[in-house]
Amino acid sequence: MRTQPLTLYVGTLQVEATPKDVLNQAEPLAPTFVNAERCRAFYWTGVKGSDAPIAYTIRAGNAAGWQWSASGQITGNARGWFRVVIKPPAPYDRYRFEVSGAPQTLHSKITGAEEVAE
Amino acid sequence: MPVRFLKNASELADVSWESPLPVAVTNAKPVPADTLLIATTNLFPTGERDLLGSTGAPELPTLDACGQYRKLIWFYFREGAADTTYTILARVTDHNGAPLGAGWLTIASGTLPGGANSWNRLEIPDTGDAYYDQYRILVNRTGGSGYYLISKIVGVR
Amino acid sequence: MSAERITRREMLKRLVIAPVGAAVLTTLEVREASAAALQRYYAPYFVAVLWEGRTRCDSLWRSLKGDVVAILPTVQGATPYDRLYWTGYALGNAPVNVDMRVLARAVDHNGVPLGSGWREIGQATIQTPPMRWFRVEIPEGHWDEYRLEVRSATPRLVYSRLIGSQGYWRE
Amino acid sequence: MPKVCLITSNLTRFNKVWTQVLRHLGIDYTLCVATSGGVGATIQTPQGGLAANSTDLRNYFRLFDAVILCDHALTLSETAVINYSVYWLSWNAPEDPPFLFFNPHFSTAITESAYNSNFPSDFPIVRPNPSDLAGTLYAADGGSPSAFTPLFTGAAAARGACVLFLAENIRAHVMTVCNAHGASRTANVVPYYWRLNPTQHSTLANTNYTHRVARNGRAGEILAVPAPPTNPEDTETYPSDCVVAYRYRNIFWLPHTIRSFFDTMNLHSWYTLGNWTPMLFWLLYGLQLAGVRPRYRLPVQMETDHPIESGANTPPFNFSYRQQMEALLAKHDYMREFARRTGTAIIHGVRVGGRHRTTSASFHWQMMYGTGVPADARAVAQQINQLLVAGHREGTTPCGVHDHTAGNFQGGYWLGDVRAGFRRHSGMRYGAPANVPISRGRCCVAPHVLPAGVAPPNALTVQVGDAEMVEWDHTMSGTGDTFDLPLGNIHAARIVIESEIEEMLALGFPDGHCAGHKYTNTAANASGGECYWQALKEFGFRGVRSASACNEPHRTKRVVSNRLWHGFHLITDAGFDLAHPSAGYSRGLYYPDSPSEGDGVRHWQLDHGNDISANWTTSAVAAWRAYRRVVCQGIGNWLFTTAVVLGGFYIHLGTQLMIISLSDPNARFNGWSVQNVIGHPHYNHAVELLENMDAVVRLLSDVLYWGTITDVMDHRERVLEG
Repeated sequence: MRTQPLTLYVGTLQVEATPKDVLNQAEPLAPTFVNAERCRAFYWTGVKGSDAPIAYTIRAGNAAGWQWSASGQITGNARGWFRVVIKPPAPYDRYRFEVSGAPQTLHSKITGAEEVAE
Repeated sequence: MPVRFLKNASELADVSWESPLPVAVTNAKPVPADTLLIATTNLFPTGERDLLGSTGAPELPTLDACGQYRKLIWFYFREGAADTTYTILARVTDHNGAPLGAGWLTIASGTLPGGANSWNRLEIPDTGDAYYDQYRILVNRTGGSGYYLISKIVGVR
Repeated sequence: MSAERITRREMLKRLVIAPVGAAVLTTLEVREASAAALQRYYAPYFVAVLWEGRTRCDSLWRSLKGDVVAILPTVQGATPYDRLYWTGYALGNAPVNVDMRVLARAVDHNGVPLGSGWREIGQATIQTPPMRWFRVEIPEGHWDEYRLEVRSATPRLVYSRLIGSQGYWRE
Repeated sequence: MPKVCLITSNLTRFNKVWTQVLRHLGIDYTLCVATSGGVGATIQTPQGGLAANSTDLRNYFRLFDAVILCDHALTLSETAVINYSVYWLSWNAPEDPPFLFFNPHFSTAITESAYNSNFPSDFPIVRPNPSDLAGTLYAADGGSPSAFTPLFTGAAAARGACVLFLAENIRAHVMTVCNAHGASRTANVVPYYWRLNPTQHSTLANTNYTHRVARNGRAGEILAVPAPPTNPEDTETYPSDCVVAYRYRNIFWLPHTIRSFFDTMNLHSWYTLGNWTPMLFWLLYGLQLAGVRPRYRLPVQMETDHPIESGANTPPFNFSYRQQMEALLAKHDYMREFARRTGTAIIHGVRVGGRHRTTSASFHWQMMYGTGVPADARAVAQQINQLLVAGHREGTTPCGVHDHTAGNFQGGYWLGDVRAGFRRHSGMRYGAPANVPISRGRCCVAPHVLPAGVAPPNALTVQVGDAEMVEWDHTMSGTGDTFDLPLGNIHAARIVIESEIEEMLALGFPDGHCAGHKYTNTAANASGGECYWQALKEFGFRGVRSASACNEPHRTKRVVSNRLWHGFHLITDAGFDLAHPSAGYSRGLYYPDSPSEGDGVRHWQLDHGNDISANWTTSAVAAWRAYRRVVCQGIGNWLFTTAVVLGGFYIHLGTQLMIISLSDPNARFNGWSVQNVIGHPHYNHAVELLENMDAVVRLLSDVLYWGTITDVMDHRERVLEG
């Protein structure tokens, strides 16, 4: 089984105190990506807007609800680059990339390493 | 009814011997390793420069459009043994090719291993996967006498 | 270089039955942390035999092809393979004491080496009872050309095969 | 497929240009490494190590169509460079391959007795003696030393020579350095030609010799000599026993061609000026002489930027707009006829942007319709435009877009983050009043993972290369025609390119991409980045000319490593103007008080030992010396671009516009006998480059042919790595 990188998301988000996903959806059950079973890893890279840290939570699950999550902090100075690597323990159908923190602009890109048949 | 297709993005053409229907090969296994750069870097002048010898352009990448590679491997043959530091910068771009912001993420730095007339190999990054779109590979001779560094960079899928 | 395509199961089968005499490359200056020992899981998805044959060893450092011309590679076009395995056995019934070393270099897109000489990846000594398989893992992959040299104080015939594999690292 | 054997003694200093040229010609090669430069060296071949004088080696060489010696000395006082080759001088049987020696080291400084005893006694060229240079060699090109060494001449600092090829009876300007010598290896080195021993040559010339490379069936043949001058002003003459290239039986003694150095062939084809090899001609000529028939012939083509361009004030010439247009008209007339005669196509990059974004008279549209330009000049400009449209339709002078106003005035695509006050065209798909997006959407998600209901109904699907994204929340252009345009996205690229094509259609051209070639040269070689390449593909382009750092001076992008992006070509640029852009335009081959880098000799560092500037006005030969060096540098760079880089060689017509005589604008250079308006030698850049390259193409008929940019792109697809 071989993996192939695919750009899943590129965009700009205004980070606020209330947690929202990178597509600016505040609804906690709203997924950022669907039918992403083939994704073995996510590489989330971007540029922070200010020095304030950004708290992130990645949830994975299916239509019934979230079954796995990972969270952490994106730290770094303004206009500094960051990279977060997420390797879910099992294939999940839906993912939600949630961020919250002091108001700032977050330019970021999520690349998924999808497994393709040999 | 002749079969027609959009040829060269702007021209409607009928399928014929001269203009056959373009065939897209699906799920062909791409070659796992591509040669991305072969360059001789003149390290007689000192000061930080990238492998193509460019100085004074902090935003100019050495390698662009590399998002498809899991990691890079830097093979080099160094003619001299003078102390030389290296810094590997990386960043991502959107699908237009525009970097998401100015500046870089430093993913590796150190002193180039190897003595005179030696072959060496560095993995970028040395653990985990990269999938960055742009790389800027800087070298700077900090001591000794000038020499030529002959590099080859291979992108591994 | 005519590479025989063998399936993954076939390769594993051949490697697994090599019971004794695995030699780990000493003096291997392992730069990166992905050396064999640290690697939890490596799944090869493509394997090819790069070279197979019989080598008459004597006290000179001879390539597996038998020549002593230092600039000639044993296998070329090995860029896609991230790991190599050298496995085989020594004929004759005397205890085996064969030195081997792995040299590697990169070439440009016209096949010309970037510079003169080789990078010595590692050196090993095969010391097995007679008629035993040995196996050596070469962790530094993606070099374009490799030269495997063997030497033995008492002349021996060594039958061996060099396998290159492309695999997916799961950390 | 022919096969040659390359011999070197140092892999690190083996110049990779050798193998790149052979690859482009489709000639197979084996590289053998000698263990040393001495007589007793072993030649390490895939068949094993063979002694230099062994019969095995002679039989091994017989497998090849030619054997090429790649190493050369830096001065005559070295003692062992290719001494192992002395035995091969006497391997002259018909089955033996021809041996090609370039700048061979056979000086009397060699002390190895085996070399001197085996050196053939009937060899007709006098062995150079570092302590008796005047007695054994002729100083070349005026005899003044190069500041560095002529053997390492790159894209600049050429040595000039006009060479007469006797059998073909062709005079060609090619850089020629038979041997070089100086007190130090890399400073103040003087180029030399060889001296013939007439008696030994005449015996050889009358000895019958059968070999496939013996064209005249004789054992000795003079291949080339310095060409006698065509004008008494040119006092740089050489005696009858001066020779440049000689065939001794099946051994070819040829001048220097490729330096032995650490140069590698960079896939970006980004070349530091130092590692160009403008003396490449002699390798191509040697291969042709040796009868190595290449599998591919290389297409030679030229491009120009700004077919209509003018300057407001132009001291010291002070041409009016009308005189500038008449000079351009004469050049275009000549180039169209030349292209028709030789079957090539001269690509022109029309300077668009004048219709909507600038009123400066130096732009194509303004020169034709701008009210700031006098009516008589406008009439001649429109005449030129008709000539270009006719040439575009018949295929001799295809024209493409070339926009200096898409960023700011310097260059082409993606020159900054935002282009303030961009004025677009009207009509078509992206022109006013269409309300189109002008920036990347706030959110872009891959379509196969996009949840339902997130993207609003006006979301767009955008594909750049492999990446397909659904975008929404764009900044829109509104219905106006002037707005600040963010440059780094595909929507802006589509607006910019469509406005350029709209102007080309308004000028009367049927398309904006050089007709069937589907190509153009970009302003300042800035081809932007992935989004511009995708937009250009969408508008029907197959390739563009591009520098390696492809959005100068913004400098955030670089071309992909093999210059082929999803089938879209990014052709390497190679310019050859006789002035630096900062000087505006050229004052001539040389002009005593021109600004810095304001003339050919200053810009290309051709004033070796001040032998041009010191006596420009006192002795007429300085003009001829300047002419030879400029033309040799131009032809050398053009050959390097053709054979090694597979790139686009180009000139700006406007830069060398005013250094011609008004009475006879297309005359050939004739020193001070034909003068321009300021009383200095007349020089027509387009005529001289095309006619001199035509001589080289006729001479190298097995290797070169007059082709078009389409042939170059086809050949790149054949030989460059996919």
